[in-house]
Amino acid sequence: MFKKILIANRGEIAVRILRACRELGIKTVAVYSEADRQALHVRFADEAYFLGSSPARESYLRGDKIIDIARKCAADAIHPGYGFLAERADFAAACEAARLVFIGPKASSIAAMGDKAVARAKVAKAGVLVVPGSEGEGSLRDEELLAYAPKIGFPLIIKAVSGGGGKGMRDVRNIEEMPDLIQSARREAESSFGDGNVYLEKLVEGARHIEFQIMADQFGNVIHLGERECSIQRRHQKLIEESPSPFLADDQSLRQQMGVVAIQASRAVDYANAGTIEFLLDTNRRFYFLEMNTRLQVEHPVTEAVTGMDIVAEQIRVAYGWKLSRKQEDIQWRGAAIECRINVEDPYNSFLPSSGRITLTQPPTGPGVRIDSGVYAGFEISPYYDPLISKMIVWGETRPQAIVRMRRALEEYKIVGVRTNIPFHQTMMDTYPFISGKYDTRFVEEQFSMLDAAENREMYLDIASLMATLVAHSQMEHRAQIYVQPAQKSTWKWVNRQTRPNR
Amino acid sequence: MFKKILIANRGEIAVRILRACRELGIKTVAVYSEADRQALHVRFADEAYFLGSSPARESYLRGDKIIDIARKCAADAIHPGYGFLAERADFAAACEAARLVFIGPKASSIAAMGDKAVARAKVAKAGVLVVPGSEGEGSLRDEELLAYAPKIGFPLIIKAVSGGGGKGMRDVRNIEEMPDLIQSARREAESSFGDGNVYLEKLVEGARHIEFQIMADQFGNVIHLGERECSIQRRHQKLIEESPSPFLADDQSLRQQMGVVAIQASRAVDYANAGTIEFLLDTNRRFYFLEMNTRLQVEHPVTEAVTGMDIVAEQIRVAYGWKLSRKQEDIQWRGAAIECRINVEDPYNSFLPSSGRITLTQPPTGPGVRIDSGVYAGFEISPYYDPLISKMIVWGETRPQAIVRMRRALEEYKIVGVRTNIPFHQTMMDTYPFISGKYDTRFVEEQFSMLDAAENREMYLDIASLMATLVAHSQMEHRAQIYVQPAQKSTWKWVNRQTRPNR
Amino acid sequence: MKYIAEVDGLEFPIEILDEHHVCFGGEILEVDLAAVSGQPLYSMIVNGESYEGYVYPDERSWQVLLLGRSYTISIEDEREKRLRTTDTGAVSPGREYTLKAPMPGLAVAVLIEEGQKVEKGQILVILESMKMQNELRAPFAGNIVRLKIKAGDSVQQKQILLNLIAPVAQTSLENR
Amino acid sequence: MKYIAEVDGLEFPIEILDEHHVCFGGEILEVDLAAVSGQPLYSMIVNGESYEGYVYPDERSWQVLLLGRSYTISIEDEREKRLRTTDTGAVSPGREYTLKAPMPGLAVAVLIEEGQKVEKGQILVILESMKMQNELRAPFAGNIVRLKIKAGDSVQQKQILLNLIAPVAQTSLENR
Repeated sequence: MFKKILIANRGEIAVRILRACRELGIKTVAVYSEADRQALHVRFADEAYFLGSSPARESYLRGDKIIDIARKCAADAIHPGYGFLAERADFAAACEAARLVFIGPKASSIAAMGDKAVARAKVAKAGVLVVPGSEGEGSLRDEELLAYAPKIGFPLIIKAVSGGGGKGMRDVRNIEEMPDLIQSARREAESSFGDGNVYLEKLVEGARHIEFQIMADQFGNVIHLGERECSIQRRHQKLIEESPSPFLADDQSLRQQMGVVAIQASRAVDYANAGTIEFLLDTNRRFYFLEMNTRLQVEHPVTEAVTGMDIVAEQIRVAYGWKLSRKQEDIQWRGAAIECRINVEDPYNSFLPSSGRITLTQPPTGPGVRIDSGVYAGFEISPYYDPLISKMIVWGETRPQAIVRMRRALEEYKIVGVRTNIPFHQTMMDTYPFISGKYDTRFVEEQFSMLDAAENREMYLDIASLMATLVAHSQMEHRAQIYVQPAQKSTWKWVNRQTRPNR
Repeated sequence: MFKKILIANRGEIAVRILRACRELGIKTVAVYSEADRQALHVRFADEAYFLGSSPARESYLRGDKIIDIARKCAADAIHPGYGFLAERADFAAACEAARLVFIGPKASSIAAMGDKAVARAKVAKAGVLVVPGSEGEGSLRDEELLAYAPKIGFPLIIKAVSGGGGKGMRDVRNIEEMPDLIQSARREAESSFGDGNVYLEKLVEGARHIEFQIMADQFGNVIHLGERECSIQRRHQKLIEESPSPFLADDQSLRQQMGVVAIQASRAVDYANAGTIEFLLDTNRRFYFLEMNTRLQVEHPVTEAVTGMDIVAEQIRVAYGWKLSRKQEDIQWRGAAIECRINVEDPYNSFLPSSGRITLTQPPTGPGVRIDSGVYAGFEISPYYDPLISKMIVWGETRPQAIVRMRRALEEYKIVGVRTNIPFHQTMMDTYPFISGKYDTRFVEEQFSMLDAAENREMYLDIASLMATLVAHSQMEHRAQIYVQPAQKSTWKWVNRQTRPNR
Repeated sequence: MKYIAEVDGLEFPIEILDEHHVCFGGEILEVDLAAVSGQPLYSMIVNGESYEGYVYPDERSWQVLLLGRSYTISIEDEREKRLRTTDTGAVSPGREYTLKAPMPGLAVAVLIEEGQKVEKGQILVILESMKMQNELRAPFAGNIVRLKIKAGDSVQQKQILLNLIAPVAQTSLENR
Repeated sequence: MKYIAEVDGLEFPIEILDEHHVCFGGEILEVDLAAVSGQPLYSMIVNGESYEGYVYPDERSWQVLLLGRSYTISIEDEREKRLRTTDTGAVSPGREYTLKAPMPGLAVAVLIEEGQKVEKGQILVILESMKMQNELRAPFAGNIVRLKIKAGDSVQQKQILLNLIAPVAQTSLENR
């Protein structure tokens, strides 16, 4: 087995990978930027080396430096995590050249799936529907994009060629707003992936985003670990994922069919290691191949929860050259799992990111709750990286049990010092469309509002007022003056709490 | 279903029960002593009422006050947790009389199993071996105990009649040391259960402590959820539990047989709700009935981890009058689970308890790790209650995976402000007898020593010295004086780390 | 000490009687407030009901995060209020809002000009941070009186970007 | 600044060169020490190796908890040491140990008398706390010089229970 692995990432995923290595008896090497000296992945690693200043392009995107460090400290493999260098074929190739095992697919597979045109051609040959788009045209200039748009028809999506994680994506309703949107998409893509190229794709209305987890070894064995439902998104950023998908729950044959297709698609690019095939399902249950993520996904834990398989450990084993530890028929699914992504975004202030020092964090624990986090009390959240600071995954014997457990866990989760989107998740867990599993990728942006949703929940105006007053009083006390005034009546009555819904 | 449940307990188990209630949509009522106003169970509950001053006998043992509060706040049930009033038949009866559902067995079952003589007579009739003892004689005076001892023979154990949790237990090797041991056993029993009565029992040499989890409803349906191995004990206090037991791993028929006996024993006292049948296994794999714990066990989470069943939620359902949610044939065991009890005891100072304010706590998270804790950063540990502050449970696809995961989690677990026994667990996880599953109930006291065990682990004298020096320097700096002295040679070489075992 | 707490247009008169008793809406309540770990996280037991919430001071008010819901509450002691309300001579001034950068980042677009009239919710500035384009919007209708940045500027956290003044008509209720 | 760290009878000369460099056993090491959340929990990176440990000051020494193992380390700067070792005139005094109550509790048994000789590890006092009988033992052989409690006394945390003096023969190595 590998002796030492360098983790070319940060935050919760770096910690997740460190844990897998430790459990496999493999030494770990962390790399860190100026902002991350105190980060959890640095504290947990066996070795840690400074990479560069805080901006990603000067640290976590510096493949050359990272490979250099890996060789100096005699690591024999590199795990890229997700984001940063995870889907850069050139980096995978560079590792190979440096005789370092890249824990992921071959560079050629990354390239093949990275080039949307090639990818779709290949899977289309396998008889899979693909969403129409401009990817076949190569990278187009602005005017070319504007000219091509009508062929696809509106609404459509502008997507970053080297995209992922919803970065550099824009929805376009009509030709008028398109020029500005192209600009901002290119800007975001440039700053996220160092590549401003974009392409166009038809926007499938009322679609659900459902993906399949693939695991493949270097001997041509490919299995799938079932699907993940990822339709709860905002600006194409996934916020909540679950497995199994409530949409497929009653449709074993469709699940079966999609799983087979996912495996075919992976074989089409001679895939090895963990990967994810993303599908769009339209309202008629037709499914379209969207793309393949040739890396570990943020949301992999929901699959781990229902299958019991440690996906990261399996990635490392197959990268080392071992056969898959399980056959397709060995995979059994138990219960239901849901993941909420905890971002430092203020849901009460149009999801603006928040930074600063975390002064207190009290993660929920107890039965069926898993937290994957990269932060701790005393850690300073810098503005340089992704707002995802923690993932909360719950497992339940049934989906309803998982939902109530998530509610319970969200309420327990205390984070002080930065604003998080926990209230968003709490609201979502009380929303009918989510509870009933009837939602699509547009739900958050088009039908969900913190305010409206809140209307359906009991108000605690009296309690909130009292709490604020007591706090204010304790702080003003020193300058408080007794002021006598005539007694006054209040028609307002103490609210009867017998009717309060369970918290 | 119940509308409101009062939890007559504190600490991690009160929090565990609160969580189950919340997930079932039941309102929760906490009670608290002077020392516990800021305790987690008070913070998490829907309602919280002051009980009395800190000593248990003035608060958590005041059944009268608790029932009074339950009626005042219109609770319809009381969950006693473990310890305190959990196995007091009189309290269960008092609840009944107050028309409050006692979430546990009928008072008569508690009494039957509480009276060791009756209990053993009943199960003996079912053809089960029992450990010989004086319990048949009723409560004996000191001289009577001394007279009876030879009939049993040495070594023997002094046990508290209303015992549990190892409190008021003493091993006796010979008649000479017996008088003092009787005194200290009575003292401990008195202060723990308000009952200083003790009895004698033969000490089975080389025995393993293996118990079976029982779940029964009020319709006579009884199932078992498999066994728990609890032989890692110190002064009869369980420290580590696991399921399945490595001792039974290869002996399905013995497991089968014990499970059947456990169910018979429960039926013998017309048992309902969750309970545990404790067995001793001698070196010839003969098993003896020890006693039945007519309550929830501290170590129930290892069973939850392998069966996926929420035992506390099931307790509440059957107490309300529902049928068991599963039949025996529905129970499936997956993987292996281990629990380490985190106590505020200093393993480097003969396990002396430690108290004070917890200034930082960073619980381990990630795949397969569950923490059940009653404390948090900023909480003051008082000397009034049990030293158990947290339980760490890990699950793995196999026992070896569970062990390495536990190692990983123990190293991650940071608690500052009080001393804990985490280093004890870390040492144990590296000890051959534990890893190989070859240990008995005497292992910790007779063969295990932190020091000897440490011998087998690599030393970090150089690192420790450097760390201490840097810390000392940073603190002395202000009064440091530059002092020049002739250069000196050191034959000592920087330790080569290539050989360091995985952390 | 007497206070008036105002939330969602409702006014709650609250009198602090002693450390553990308040008169709330004419009713005497037993209360016990405790800060958790010395943080702005509070455990409050009122007549036996246990609540936990975050309480943050705002510019003019307090924000309470309670059971997954946010409340903006303004509190004044009765003396202040009486002074303010009796002091009928003065005209209540138009509200001024200072838009500060919520975090360090790059101002990729500035969509308004100094002096311009803007609607409530209108996008003023697009700030790129954490690799995301964040739209900073007008909290209420008004006029941009001071614009301190231009597109391309990189800004520090809390740096003042612009000032917005509401017409005098605005009522204090719009504080929310 | 030069220090001598002593642990398990081994002496490590350590010279602090600057904030990020030390001379350790004749070798220059790159070090970076950071306190985690301002606690006695430290993250130390030395020549790329990352360690995390607790460092607590003791009476005369430091206790380090590192990778599930405890180390007792005494540190003195070279000046102190030189003074101590060159100062040959004086006789190093017998060690004195003060037994304090590790936590509040009830002294249920006092098994020794003032002036009594005790062996290393011998039980001196049984203290009941957290419902457990805790045996307080002698850290080394010596004589009980001051006994401040009797059976039945309830004691406060850190209250002095007795003093133990070791014969002069004892070497400082037994500090461990």
